[in-house]
Amino acid sequence: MTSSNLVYLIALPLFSSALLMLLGRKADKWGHIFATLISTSTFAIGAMEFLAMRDRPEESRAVTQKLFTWISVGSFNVDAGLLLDQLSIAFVLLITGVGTLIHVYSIAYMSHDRDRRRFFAYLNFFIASMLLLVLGDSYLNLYVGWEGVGLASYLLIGFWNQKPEYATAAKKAFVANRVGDFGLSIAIMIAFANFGVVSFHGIEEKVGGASETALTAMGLMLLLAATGKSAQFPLQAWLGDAMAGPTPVSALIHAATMVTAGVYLITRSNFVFDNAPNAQLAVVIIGTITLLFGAIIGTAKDDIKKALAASTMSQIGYMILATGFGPAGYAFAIMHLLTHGFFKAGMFLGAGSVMHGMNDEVNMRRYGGLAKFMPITAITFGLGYLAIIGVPPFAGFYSKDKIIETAFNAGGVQGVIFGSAALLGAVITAFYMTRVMLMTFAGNKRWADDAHPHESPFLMWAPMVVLAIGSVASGYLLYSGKAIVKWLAPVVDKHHHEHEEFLQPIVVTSLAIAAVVIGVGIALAKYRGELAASAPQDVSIFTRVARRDLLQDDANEFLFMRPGQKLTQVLVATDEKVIDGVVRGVGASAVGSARGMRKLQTGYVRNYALLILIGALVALVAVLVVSL
Amino acid sequence: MNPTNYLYLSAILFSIGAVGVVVRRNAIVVFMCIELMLNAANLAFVTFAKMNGNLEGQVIAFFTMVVAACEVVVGLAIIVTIFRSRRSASVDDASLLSR
Amino acid sequence: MTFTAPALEYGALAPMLVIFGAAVIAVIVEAFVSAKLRAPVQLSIALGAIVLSFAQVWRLRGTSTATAAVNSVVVDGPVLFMQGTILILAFFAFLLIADMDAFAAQASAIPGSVEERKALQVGKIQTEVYPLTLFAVGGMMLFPAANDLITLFVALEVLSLPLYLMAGLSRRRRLLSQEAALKYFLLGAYSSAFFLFGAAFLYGYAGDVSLSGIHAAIASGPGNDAFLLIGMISLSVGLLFKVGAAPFHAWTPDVYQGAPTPVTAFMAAATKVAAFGAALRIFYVALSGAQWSWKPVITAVAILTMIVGSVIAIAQRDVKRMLAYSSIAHAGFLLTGVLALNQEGLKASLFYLASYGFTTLGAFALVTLVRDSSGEVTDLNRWVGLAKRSPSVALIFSIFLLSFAGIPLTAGFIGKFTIFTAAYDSGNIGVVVAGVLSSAIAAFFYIRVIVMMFFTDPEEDTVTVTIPSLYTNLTIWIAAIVTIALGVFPTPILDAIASLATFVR
Amino acid sequence: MNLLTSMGALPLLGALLIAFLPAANTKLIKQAAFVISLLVAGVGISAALGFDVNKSGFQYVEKYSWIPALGINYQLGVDGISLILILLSVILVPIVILAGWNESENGRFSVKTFYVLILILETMMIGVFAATDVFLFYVFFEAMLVPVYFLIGGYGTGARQAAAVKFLLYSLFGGLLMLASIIGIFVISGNQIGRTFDIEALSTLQIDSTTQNFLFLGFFIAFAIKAPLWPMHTWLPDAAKSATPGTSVLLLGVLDKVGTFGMIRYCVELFPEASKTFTPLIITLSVISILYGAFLAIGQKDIKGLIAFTSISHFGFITLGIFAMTTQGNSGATLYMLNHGFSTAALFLTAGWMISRRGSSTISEFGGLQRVTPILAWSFFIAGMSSLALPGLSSFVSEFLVLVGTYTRYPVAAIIATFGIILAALYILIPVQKALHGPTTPGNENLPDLNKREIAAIAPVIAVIIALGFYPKPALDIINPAAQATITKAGFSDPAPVVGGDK
Repeated sequence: MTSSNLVYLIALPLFSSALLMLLGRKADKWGHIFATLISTSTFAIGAMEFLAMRDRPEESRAVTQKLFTWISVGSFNVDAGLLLDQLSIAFVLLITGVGTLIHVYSIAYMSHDRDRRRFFAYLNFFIASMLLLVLGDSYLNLYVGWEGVGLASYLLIGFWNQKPEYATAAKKAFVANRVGDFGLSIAIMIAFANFGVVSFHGIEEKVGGASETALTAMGLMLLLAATGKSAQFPLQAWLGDAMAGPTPVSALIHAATMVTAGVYLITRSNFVFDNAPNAQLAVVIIGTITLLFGAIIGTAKDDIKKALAASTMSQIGYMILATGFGPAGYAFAIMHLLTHGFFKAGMFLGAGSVMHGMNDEVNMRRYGGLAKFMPITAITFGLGYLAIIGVPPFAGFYSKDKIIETAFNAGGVQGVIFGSAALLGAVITAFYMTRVMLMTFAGNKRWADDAHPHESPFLMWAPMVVLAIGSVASGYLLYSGKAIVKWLAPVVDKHHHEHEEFLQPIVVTSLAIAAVVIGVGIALAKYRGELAASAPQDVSIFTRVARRDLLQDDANEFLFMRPGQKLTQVLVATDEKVIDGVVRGVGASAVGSARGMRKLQTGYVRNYALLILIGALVALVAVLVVSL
Repeated sequence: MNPTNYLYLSAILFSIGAVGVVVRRNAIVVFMCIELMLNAANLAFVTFAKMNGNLEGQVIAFFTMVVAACEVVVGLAIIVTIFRSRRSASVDDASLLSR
Repeated sequence: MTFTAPALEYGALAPMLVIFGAAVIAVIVEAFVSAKLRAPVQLSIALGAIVLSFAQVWRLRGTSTATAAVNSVVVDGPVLFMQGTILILAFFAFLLIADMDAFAAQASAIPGSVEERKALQVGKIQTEVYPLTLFAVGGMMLFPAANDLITLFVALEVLSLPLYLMAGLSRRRRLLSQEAALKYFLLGAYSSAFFLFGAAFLYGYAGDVSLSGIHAAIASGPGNDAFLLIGMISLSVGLLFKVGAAPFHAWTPDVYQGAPTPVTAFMAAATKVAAFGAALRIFYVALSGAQWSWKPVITAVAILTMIVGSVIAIAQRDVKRMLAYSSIAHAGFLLTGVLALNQEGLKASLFYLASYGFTTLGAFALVTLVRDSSGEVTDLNRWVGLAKRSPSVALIFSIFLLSFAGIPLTAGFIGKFTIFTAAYDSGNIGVVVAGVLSSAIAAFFYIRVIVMMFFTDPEEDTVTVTIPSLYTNLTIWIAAIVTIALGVFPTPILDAIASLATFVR
Repeated sequence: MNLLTSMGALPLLGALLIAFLPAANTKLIKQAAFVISLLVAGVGISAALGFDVNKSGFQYVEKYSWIPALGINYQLGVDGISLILILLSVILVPIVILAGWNESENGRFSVKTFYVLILILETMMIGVFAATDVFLFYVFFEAMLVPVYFLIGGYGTGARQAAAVKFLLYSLFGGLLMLASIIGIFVISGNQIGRTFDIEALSTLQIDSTTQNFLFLGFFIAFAIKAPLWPMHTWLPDAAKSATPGTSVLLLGVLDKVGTFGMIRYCVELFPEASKTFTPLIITLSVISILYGAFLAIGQKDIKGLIAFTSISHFGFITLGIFAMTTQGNSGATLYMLNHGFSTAALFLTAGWMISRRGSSTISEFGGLQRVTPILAWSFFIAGMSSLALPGLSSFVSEFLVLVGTYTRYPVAAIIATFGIILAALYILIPVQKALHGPTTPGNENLPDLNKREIAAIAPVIAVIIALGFYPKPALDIINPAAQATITKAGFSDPAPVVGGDK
């Protein structure tokens, strides 16, 4: 089925973004309103599409729109085409919905910034790119959105780029993403070389004929792309620094939407991964490592945003883990993605609200007892908290529980290992999130003298409330009657195989709840009551390592940056001294030999005569020797 | 006598002249060495005329003598002029032109 | 024994007879015409003779080729072309000479003596240079036309002897000029001796002095190979000396620098035509049958010449010496035409000689314009920033340099292209590669001069560019126009050459 | 008169006209030059509009005998590849004139001379791409050096003379090697089909493989110097650092394309077998160029040097695409030439404005320009994004085509080359961070933003960059048939996908 509306989803925000950029300061007065309206209208379009889609029979729910032939060279044909199916509509709603809320929030949050219009232009640009990412009907179209969101992320992280460290953070994010893009590029090349097409549909049709090696390679490259965009191990280091961006951005891009693009990519590429078990295993391993990695970092962070960022990393690790289990996990990955979108965005907005009231202070050691001063923030944040640690019946409980269950059900030793890891992750999650809650909203006041904590304005807390509602209800709504599983099945699980169960669901649920209890318990024991206003320094090596993001930056520096810089220096010197040196040497040797040969020209006529005589003799001897 | 011997003689004379040009400094002597070379060639011509049994070689010898005489005129004019300027007939003194 | 006077084909010999006749008349004029009138009379005689002679060449262009003077002179297409070229070059050389500023008032006076100063004061001018030049022109015309060894030798001497004297006639820096004359003379005579000795052995080998006789002897191959080889090499030394090929080139820079610039211009342009004309005839007509033995040697000489000329030129600081080395390099390129030994090679050589002749003439003519109070300034360091003072002079000189470098749209490029094509066609690919590489080296110093003129700021501002006399002006412009014209539309000349270029054996 | 000749003659006549204008009235001279170049651009665009994309072979063909004795013709014609490059040239010239309105004023020579040289250069650029006679091509190829030499040496900055001479000698050296090859193929043509320089005729010659290899090398080295390919690149950074931004745009944007254009037109089409033989070597050099150029760009302290090295990296991509011998590679390479022309133009022009405002080209002298001069900063940023091949901008299409086209035949090379995109992020974002972001460097607080003239110059470039990113079809339609023809002439066909058959 085709539709002519899809393009507006992308064109409207793109147009609005361009308009705001081109008009410059002239649009300062109304730019934020305009951008918010545009964002709202994309949500409206998305909602209408969703309703229309729901009313259609399962097999004709997907909608396509071909705009024009984008690139056509020989057998390489790529249309600028859009595809809206059950998978992408979920994302469209998430992006435009959360996006709109964040637009609203930002009107107030950014009201004192002289560049608010530019901020909204970036936001709209992000919405457009992200929608293109999920709507593109081929890998190449996806790639455009993929890099587009990377650019938007770069621009927004560096929104206050007059601070050098923020500019650095932006660059770091872009470069890490580019490493991922490298994977995506190669994956597309593999696809074209093997299938002659790059559209999802085209590849899916031919996927059966490809060798497992090729599919594994392609899968691994897609995984690399996902690790870059979704801040998975080993490309996760940029996410913490990305918190340099304004907090709404952290909520939208670096929690709810963009960073989950990797999950989307793997889910979208289910036809590749389902036929490449080794690639799947790699996905699972990466997901597991990251979920623990992020969780551990989260325990050590005093910066509220960085703690949340570490948590995001960890939660996406769960999603990636789920996608690695194939059709059994895709739906749960997406479900967790959606619920996470609500509660994590909500918590980030809460963090923003706290910062708003605390002179942009981000150090939780300088908070304490804020619940009294900003009750709405505390409540909405608290609901998000309950959701993320997986307390039933909040949203996170449903989604995370199913992922842990899927992990255990993967079977064999692997299932036990990954299931246990996921369970362990749940313990740590409960611990560090409780820590955040306690340090921020409970305990003693530790803030600076000039801080006057107060509740945020309506425009800010309203979106938080909406998201909090989502945090409470979305899990149940999505899971009741396996709604999400059935909805997505035509895209990700066409064969409807049933999975054997290793552990009874009730066992897993009990384990998960136990994990939460343990985690919360430890945190309560450790962080209840009075805390110091600065972080203790006499901590164990483990804490120190965790505070340093488990040394990922150091590793990157040691493995890539230092050698890279060294290589650059060496090459610069080589170019100057060796390559150009050879060139100059040729010139110099010509001049040198000229000077040398000039010495033959003594000015003495006898020497000239001698030259003639020698020349004649040599010629004569040569000829006589050769000829006679 | 075998005419080839004249050729050897001619070659020897030519070589003496050629080497003389290289080793002697006085312009006049150098010039005489060149004359020696020319006459060595003349000897060769005449010998070849004998060997080949035609007259052309001998005719050339006369031409050569005339030309050599012309050369003497021109050469001495130049050498005398330069001697007047420099008070020296050494060819090594005439080495201002070298760079 | 009866003596029958040989039949002389006056018609075919007319171009040369006119010139030699005029030369004799000029000598008489020198003796009898009053000092005041001498210069204009001499000039008109010279120019008249050249025009007349050229008319004769023009007249002969259509006639079937013929030998003349008992087979000792041949008048064929290439000869006529070269004679025409030499005449045109000589015409412009006379225009340069007419600007008598370059010549000594009294060549025999001691430099710096009282006599000299007196001569200068009364404005005394000796005009020996006109008859001398006319004799040289005659010799040059005869040299490529000579069809036997005697005529070759005589022509060689007739063209050389006046040049030796002319080299010593410079008005300024007379010691250098005299030294140039001495060197040129001694080395020229030395190489002539080699030439003659070679001629003797070729005669000994073939039993015949005519080039066709030598060709026939080589073809039938009865003679003593040692004679042939000694003769060939020895003769070649004389020829290679004249064309300025390494290692027989050493005189070139010294003489080019020391001689009065108009003489250098004439020498560099016209001698090359004559000498290569003779070389082409000797190698193509007489010695082509023995190419197996001389080709390697000449190949080596050609490559050496290109490299020596191009490389040493880099280190030169005097513009005339630099042009001299450039002419050495060009001799190397021209030798590839000799090596080609085919119709293409002959045609290309003829074109190359003509175009090179004009460019060289123009370049040296231009050198006469750059002066300070003591005369021409040839030190390149003082040419620095010339473009600021006289952009047109700098521009035209650049055109000449670009032509020497073989940049497209100049005559030099077409010349280089055709001559390398011929060489490649004949299988001498190594020479072509060497030629190309040495062209690259050569480009280095041509460009350096352009850089100096255009992009470097002068330190001392003493050099002036004289407003050229009409004659010099005309010469420079014509040379520049021909340089460009032959680069852009060489077709008329190429066609003319194509219709002429067959040697008569 | 024929279209191509008129297009080529127009700037030459313009140069003549300007030569007769009063030297003191520089404004009139500039305006005249601008109008003339606009007219040429108009002719160029009309040529593109009139180009029949469905016809194969050369169009707008004209042929007159020039030097019949040597079989040389004045012979012009364009196929898609040459048309695209001509279009690039004629569009960039007015932009360069407009952008560098005052560039000509501090030169060694007069303002008038500057514009005369620019217009002469434009004629040469049109000629070199339109020539279908090898000799004519060579004439333009070499003659082009002269105006560029004077433009660099006469109007540049810093060690401009040395740079100009280096450029000239390097190019001449390459040109002379090519001359040897031209002589070779000319002689061979004489032995087989009669002496000719017509490239279509020359491509039918039967040449034994040893000779082919040597002739190929002569051409290739010349083009590899021009393009420039590692390790024959060292002239480029020097020239780019010294030349005025406008000259650099023409130098890197157009003139260097003669190298890559020549590789397609002369190396591949005339010597298919030798091309095959040397492909592994050239692919290796290209990949080295890509990474090497990128690393060196990262290591540059001078912004012009940085742009020059990014170009070396990009030229690596172009040669990679050409010698991948696939339609995607070849079309991509040609499109890359076009896109690189525009993105380099944008980079150089904006960098030039930054430099002229600050009076220094050292990157660290800038800082925080985004606050001070937002339009300039954005222009530079977009140019940079185009240079790192951000999807949605034109370079992405070409870069990706090259990579995809290479992967199907040389996967390893393609994968290594793809590392270039990571390095590209670094070499663009580092100067962006240093120059545009961070606190404003003291002394830069009051730099003026772009004026209307400058905006008018950069806007069309950016518009083209974005437009061709989203809709490259018009360019690809022109390029594809020619690229296909090249691949066919070279005796290649695209590798079929592993999983064949359309369902």
